Amino acid sequence: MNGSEFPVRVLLFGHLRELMGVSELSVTLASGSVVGELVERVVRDSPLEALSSGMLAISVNRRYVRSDHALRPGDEVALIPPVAGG
Amino acid sequence: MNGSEFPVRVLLFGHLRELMGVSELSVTLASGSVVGELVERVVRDSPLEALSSGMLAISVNRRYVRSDHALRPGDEVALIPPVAGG
Amino acid sequence: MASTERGRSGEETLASSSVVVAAVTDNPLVAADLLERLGTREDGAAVVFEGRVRARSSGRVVVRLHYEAYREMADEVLREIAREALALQPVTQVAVEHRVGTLEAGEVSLVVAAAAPHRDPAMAAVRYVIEQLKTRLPVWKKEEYEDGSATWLDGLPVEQA
Amino acid sequence: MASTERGRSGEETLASSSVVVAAVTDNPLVAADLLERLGTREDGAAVVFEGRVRARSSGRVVVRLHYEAYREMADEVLREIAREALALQPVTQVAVEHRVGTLEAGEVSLVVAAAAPHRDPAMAAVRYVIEQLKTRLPVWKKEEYEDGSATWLDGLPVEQA
Repeated sequence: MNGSEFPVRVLLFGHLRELMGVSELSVTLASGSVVGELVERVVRDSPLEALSSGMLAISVNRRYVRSDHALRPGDEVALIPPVAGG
Repeated sequence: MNGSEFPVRVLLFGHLRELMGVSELSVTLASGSVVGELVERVVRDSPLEALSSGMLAISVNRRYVRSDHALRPGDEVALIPPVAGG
Repeated sequence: MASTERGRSGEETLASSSVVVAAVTDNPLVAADLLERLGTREDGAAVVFEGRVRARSSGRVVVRLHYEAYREMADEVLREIAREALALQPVTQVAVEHRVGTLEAGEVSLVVAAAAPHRDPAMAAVRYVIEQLKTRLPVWKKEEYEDGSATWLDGLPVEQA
Repeated sequence: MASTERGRSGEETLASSSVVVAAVTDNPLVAADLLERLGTREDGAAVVFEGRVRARSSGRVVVRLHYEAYREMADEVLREIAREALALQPVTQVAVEHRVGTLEAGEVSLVVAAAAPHRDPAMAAVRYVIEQLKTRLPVWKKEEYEDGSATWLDGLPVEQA
């Protein structure tokens, strides 16, 4: 599997969307990548770098997941900043 | 004061009204009578006699009172069986 | 019945809390109307409770209910309970109406509502009004069943003041 | 959106509990409509909660709010929370709708409702839905103030699954 790569969609909302200036990213990952690695890729050298990582939740295919969740081709990932519904 | 008498209205509701067959009584009391004495007068030898006295609350002029409350001419008394609003 | 502001569309805010309505009524209750009227521009929460006549009671099919009240006193007790709720909770408005007369299964017998800046006090105020009226509102109910029989429901003895 | 019985006028009763509606919407919320639809003939209690945009926040005058949602996920989270409420409480129906887009002060941002045979479970179910959505519904809000400035409100970090 090593060596093969795949793209995932990464959705951004609210404050994060405004900081990044886009509502969606496409990130190419190495096979076997987990959520934690993806987040690190997105955040590094970006306007999100100053955010505390404990504040960010991640969803994959519309379900919250942990940072060791393995990503697969076609996954819809979202960076979920603290929520404020109600 | 002893010897003077006065009438009070006594209102009956729900189950009590049906048991007594009337929705209102007029009872003549001796001056200085208290609520407990009135209730005893109304209940004695009536269809209400079988009721547990702990079940009856009494209002005078639309406020709940204790059995030692002194009655005065013109008072509107009500026998309040267990309530079932809602 | 205290005056109320049409806070949601109006420009003014209530200077203090108020009882919007607290009464026994012969008319069908419409909680939706109450909800529309309730609330000021400072209120982030409005809660409405509807009590309805259940079609089944202790396993028997209920056709209708007859609610009887000591009306003048019941109005006063409702106002008193509503004022207590306002005093006990940081809410801006409280409303309570209890229907009397004959109600079919499914009809609304009780509406209690509160508006407040925050939700917990609004819910607590509604709960308080319901719990209190069940202990001391002079209202009685008689259930009428499918087979034509009827019975006064056991209630709660009022604890003397 | 699950089907619902018009229980108050219909002849049938729900065989089981159901989620009447659980969704994010662009349309103005009308709690009154929900209340009318809610409940079966076995239900003695219906509770509705309305969350409204407050005209004041942290001492500043709020002109309007912008709610943004991860819509597809938010719909799923609302359905999940509503189903949890049905599983945790003896209630027959639960409904929840969250508005998104631009809301003026006083407008309704959230409606949560439940119907049940008895009042405590109905109130507990409503409370559960509100508390849960505040911890995990992917919705964000930006307040716009009188002076033209705007800010995204601090929310609650979602705890990972």
